[in-house]
Amino acid sequence: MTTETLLWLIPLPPLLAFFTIWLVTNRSKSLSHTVAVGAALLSWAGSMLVFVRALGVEHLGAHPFESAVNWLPTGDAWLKIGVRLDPLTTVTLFFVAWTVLMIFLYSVGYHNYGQPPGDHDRPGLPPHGATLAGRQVPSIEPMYSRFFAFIGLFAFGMYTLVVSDNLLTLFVGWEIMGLCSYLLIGFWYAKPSARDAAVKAFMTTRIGDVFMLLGIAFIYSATGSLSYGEIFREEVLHTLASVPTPIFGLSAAGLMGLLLFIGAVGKSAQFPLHVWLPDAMEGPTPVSAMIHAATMVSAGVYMTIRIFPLLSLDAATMSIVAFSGAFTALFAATIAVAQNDIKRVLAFSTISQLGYMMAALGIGAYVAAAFHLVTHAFFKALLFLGSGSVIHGMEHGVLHTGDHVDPQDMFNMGGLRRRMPITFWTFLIGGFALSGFPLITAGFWSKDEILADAFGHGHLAVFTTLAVAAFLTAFYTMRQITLTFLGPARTKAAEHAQETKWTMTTPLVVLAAFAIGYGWVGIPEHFPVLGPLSANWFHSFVGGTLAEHPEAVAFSVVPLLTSLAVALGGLLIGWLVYRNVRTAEHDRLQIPLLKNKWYIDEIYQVVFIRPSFWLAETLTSKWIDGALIDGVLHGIGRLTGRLGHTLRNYIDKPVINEFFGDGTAHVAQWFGRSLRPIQTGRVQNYMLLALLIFMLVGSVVFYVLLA
Amino acid sequence: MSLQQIIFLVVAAATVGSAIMVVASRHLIHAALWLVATLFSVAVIYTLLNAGFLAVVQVVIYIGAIAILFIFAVMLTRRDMRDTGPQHNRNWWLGALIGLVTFAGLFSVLFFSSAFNKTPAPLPAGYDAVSLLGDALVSPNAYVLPFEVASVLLLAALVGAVYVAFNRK
Amino acid sequence: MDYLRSHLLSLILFVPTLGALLLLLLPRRNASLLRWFSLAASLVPLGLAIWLWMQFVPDQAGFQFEEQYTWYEAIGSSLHLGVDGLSLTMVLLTTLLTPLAILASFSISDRVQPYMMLFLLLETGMLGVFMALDLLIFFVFWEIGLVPMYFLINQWGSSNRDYASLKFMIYTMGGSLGLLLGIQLLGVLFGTFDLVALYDGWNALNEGVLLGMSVGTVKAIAFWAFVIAFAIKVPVWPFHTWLPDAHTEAPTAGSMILAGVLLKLGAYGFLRLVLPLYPEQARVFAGALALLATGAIVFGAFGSFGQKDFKRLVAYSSVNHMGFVVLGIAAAALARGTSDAHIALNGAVLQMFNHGLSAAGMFFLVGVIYERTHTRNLDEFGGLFPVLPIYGGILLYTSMASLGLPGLNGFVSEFLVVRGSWPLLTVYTAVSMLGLLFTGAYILKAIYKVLHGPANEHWTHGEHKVAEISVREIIVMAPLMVLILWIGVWPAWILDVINKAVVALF
Amino acid sequence: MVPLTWYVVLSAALFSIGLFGVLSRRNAIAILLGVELMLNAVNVNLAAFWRYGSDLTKMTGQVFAIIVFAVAAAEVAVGLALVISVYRRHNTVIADEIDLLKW
Repeated sequence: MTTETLLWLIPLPPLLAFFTIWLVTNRSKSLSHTVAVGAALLSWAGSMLVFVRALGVEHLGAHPFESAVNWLPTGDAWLKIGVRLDPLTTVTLFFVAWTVLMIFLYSVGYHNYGQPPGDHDRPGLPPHGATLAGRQVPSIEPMYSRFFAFIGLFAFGMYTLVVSDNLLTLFVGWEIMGLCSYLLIGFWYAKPSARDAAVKAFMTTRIGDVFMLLGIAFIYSATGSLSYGEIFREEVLHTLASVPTPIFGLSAAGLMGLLLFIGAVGKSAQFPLHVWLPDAMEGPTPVSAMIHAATMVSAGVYMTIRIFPLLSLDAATMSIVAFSGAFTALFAATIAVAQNDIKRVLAFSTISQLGYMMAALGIGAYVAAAFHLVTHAFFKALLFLGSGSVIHGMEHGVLHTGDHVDPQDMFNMGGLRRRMPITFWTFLIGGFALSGFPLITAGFWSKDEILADAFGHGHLAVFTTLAVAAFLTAFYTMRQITLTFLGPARTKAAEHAQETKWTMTTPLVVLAAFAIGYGWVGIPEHFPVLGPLSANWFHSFVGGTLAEHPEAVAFSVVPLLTSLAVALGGLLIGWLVYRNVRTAEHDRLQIPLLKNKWYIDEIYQVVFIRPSFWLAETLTSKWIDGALIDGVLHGIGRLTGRLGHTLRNYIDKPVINEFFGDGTAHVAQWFGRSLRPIQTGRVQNYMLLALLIFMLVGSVVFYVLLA
Repeated sequence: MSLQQIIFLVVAAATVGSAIMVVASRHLIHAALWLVATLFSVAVIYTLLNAGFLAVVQVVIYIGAIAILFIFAVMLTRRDMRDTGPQHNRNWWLGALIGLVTFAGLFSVLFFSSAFNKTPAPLPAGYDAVSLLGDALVSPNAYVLPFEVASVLLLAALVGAVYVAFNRK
Repeated sequence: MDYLRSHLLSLILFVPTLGALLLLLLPRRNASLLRWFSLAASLVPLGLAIWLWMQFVPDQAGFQFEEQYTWYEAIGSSLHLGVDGLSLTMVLLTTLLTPLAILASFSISDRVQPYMMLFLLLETGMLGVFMALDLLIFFVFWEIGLVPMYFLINQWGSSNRDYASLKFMIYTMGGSLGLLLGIQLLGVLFGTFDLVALYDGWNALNEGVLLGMSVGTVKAIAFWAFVIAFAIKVPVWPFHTWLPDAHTEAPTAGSMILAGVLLKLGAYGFLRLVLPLYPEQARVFAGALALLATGAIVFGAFGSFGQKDFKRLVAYSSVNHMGFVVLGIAAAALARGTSDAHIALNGAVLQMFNHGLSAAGMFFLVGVIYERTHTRNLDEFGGLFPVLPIYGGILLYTSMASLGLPGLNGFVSEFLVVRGSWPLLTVYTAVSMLGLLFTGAYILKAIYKVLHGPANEHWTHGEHKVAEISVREIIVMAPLMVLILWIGVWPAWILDVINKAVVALF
Repeated sequence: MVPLTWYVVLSAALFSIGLFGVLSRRNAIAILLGVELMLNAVNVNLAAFWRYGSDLTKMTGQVFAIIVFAVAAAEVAVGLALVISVYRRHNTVIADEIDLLKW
């Protein structure tokens, strides 16, 4: 099979799995997960094959695998859609395939496959547990098949987005993922919080999406195509960069980039559209790991990396991207510090890390952004899956002891290190990678590269912000690890927590391997000691996607020392501060402003959401439609009614009815009454009269008129 | 004054006289009999006009059928003839006036009009009025349609008369 | 076969009428016979229309399958029928939706015979408008379509049906007065009502004095007379308020046809009459049209979002979606002949078809739940998903089509409209994105209120327990769902026909 | 020879007498007798005009006279039948007493 055909086929197995589960196997849980995991495995195999083939091609950036077909007739031309494999696709496909497969596998365990059905479980609510031999044990998810169908559809969307060669199918995959995100956040739709979070996620990202749609329309109308190969050609870019637009003095390229970037802001939960991501943690944890850490939110960054050639044409847009990213990185990190929910900490950390990548792009660090994208996907998926494993263990403890504490609150945990060793060690690796623990973790290399780029290109403001954010990252990560795993258990449930099954731990181990090992493919050439030992394969490979190969920045000690200091310092301080904190009350950092996420939700509620309800319900429905338009219509109706009334009362009735109508009748009646005696009923009288009149009239006619 | 004129005047006088008796007679049966006389006189007038066929038909149909029918009807309603009461209604003078005025009007128009002051052409030799009449009645180019319609009328009248006069009790 | 070929259009047009007349002969009490017969009578035109679609040659410009019969010789009007890519698409939509609506009406048990007759007559009325190539015939069928719908709403509607049916009737009739005058003007001027002849004659007429005014003024007035008639039908904001009332009060199948086909009559009027007859005026007034379209998109979405009644919510969504059709038309009016205009019009026509599918589906689904719960108040539902998993899935699917999710049909057409109008009407397009955003809001609101949330015990247990969607109802939805996905994934089969017609016409 | 005037004057006299009869006689049968007189007056005219017409081969006058005969026969038959019918119901043949036409 050719590589192109393979590329076309990669997204299909999960889609087929979706339809198969939806239409055929939805009654059988085991069949459903077999189909879904099997499909993920097929796509994974295809991706790996493609990956290996791509590695064997020299100058893949200049000569990517491409294949396109006509899709939409537009006037005299056709809009083509197709697939494309260039270095960026290759590395993205690699991490997507791995994380998706791991998460599919993990879901089997997470949804308690093999456990009995619950006593009171109902579709739309998380399982509450079953009684087995008099003991409370976890119960299987009632909508097990449905979950696999949805994640199948999601995987289809993600693969489509990655392999497509144009912005349109990218958008198609983008939106399908949005739908799946909505469906999966609202997977336990009977929970009011989940259903609210689902709507919030969809609507917030949709704000970005409509801008992105405009951006796509703009690019399409300006260049006549949506294929990367077409729109990123030298002369096209040159034209776009020179056409001015009336908005903010941006060039056409800048405006296109900005519109698309707003789409990415929505999807990748950047400030100010970040509010949906923390709430999205209402969904099942594999969903959080896959959609809200590894793949979908990364798609925003992926798209921004894709359009980098366009984006980089306008300095203003680049600054917007850089500052937006840097601000988000810091802003989300400050919130993460004060969160107690194990998943919410990770959610804000995700926002923060995505901000990192955006900032990297904004300062032109193309390869560093891509690198961090990949490493982050691995270690963040690992962290989410680890947290899911923790929650699972806690739930086990909750059911076992009947001590109904919140299994997600970190202040209910503690000492899980001994109860759940695999989870602990893998989580530790993930956490260290996130913090950028030097040398051995992947996170260190990618983050260091971003800081080096920021410093090397002279973006000191961005550099400082990111450094502070990195410190906070290390700090809250250590806080999380300390509260969760170290020290003594805070609750009974934590004491009886249990290590999870192999289906859940295997993905943890695999991802942990990547969280460490993947960093080694991107060690900067000029790094002391290690640099010369390994070629910076990632830089040269991914950099090849761009027409102009980006230069690696020169090595500098300042960023290296900074990143060492913030990472180790943050970890150390985190451990020191939280070593002995027993309850939330003793936590000094529970500042209301941070805990309440800078009150952004509340502000939005007042500024956007309530006004939009008012606009819809009061202004549009009641005032404009109900009062104004229908008022005018009813007014016209009443006016014509009144006109008719007037005509009737003042013309019809007196003049026409009474004068003409009744008057004629009266006259006729009078005549009739007067002439009634003539009607004798006797034939001869009639005849007589007729003849008399005939003779009279005849004589008048004959003698007077004709004379 | 020729013989023909004298004959005409005599017959005309008989006609008018008997006609006056028809409308004036107190007894209805007499009136019916006076009608027979009038009809007969008219038949003579037809003869004077060389319309022999009409004269014959006048005698056969009018006198033989219609007048007899009248006499039957008079007989049938005899019981109520009330020959004793007045035979003319209260407005009889108006009727007389109208009759007179009509006659006076017609007379003044007809008598003083020169259009009627003409004499008949002599009948050509071998003239056969009856066969011509027969042809005219049945010829498609002439009066076969009115003739047939008349027959339908007669039939309808026959049926109608039977229906109307039929004693339903 | 030759006979069939040469009389295909009149067969499609009049088979439903024939069916309606034959329906009279069937026993009134045998409801199931009446239903199945009507269904059969509406499937015949569908079959013929599919055959027509296959026989149609997209590459050939101009009208095909033309037929012309003497009708009203004295004033130069004839029964002239014909289809091109635009009308063919609409004919297919009409013939597809009518059997589905009839199948959806199988639950009607009140006066089945007149109900089905009205439906079949309605089909003839609608098809006539799409096939007519004669202005007078166009107008006649245009008005014929109103009458059955009036009675369907008035006799089989819900509580406020008198008000709604009267509003519907008077509003649309009132709007079409100007249209009638405009048509008369053209007819008197040229002594013929034949559209093909008028296209040339009317457009050639540019100078001179008419009715004491300059031709330009007369044309501008006539243009607005046409536009208002069609704008009411579409409906374009602010002429839309008849629509929520009529849609809400109409019986389910009536709403399906109303939203699915009747609204398209207006948009079709724009395409068939306004743009070809008034290219100059359309270009001048394109901005105003775009403003109204944007109003429809934005206020339609807001209006929909503000509703508490499920059916009204869906009804307002029609205003929102049809706004995109008009926006595309406005863009095409502004820059006739450019590729942007072609793309916008492709989008507009496809949006007409797509909206026909998704709106009909949505109204049907609202009807399904209404039949079971006898309420349309969104606040009284809640958490029905566990009770109605299949229904919920179908509702979700159809809603997503309506929302314009990529991969389903609505996206393709909306994207094309946005793409086509962006370079021409940038500001309006940008503002209409607000409407697109709120499209998401109201769709999610409906799902939120109906399917999601804690289960409403009233509907899940006891005597009020709602029953799952029946097989018949699934059969109604299945063709719609298949087409929605098919067009979403591979739109070329239908867009190719539309595109060639659009390129040839504009 | 007898001039045409005489015939038509005779006809007029017959007609006027018949008219008087129709208008003034009380007995319904007598009224019908008056009608017969009027019909005969017409027939005399028809025959006379035939005779005094320019073309003797045209038989129009006589033909119509014969049709008048037929009509007269029909009229008498129906008229008398009516009289008898009325007589049976109302026991009278006096026209004054028959006022069924009054509203």
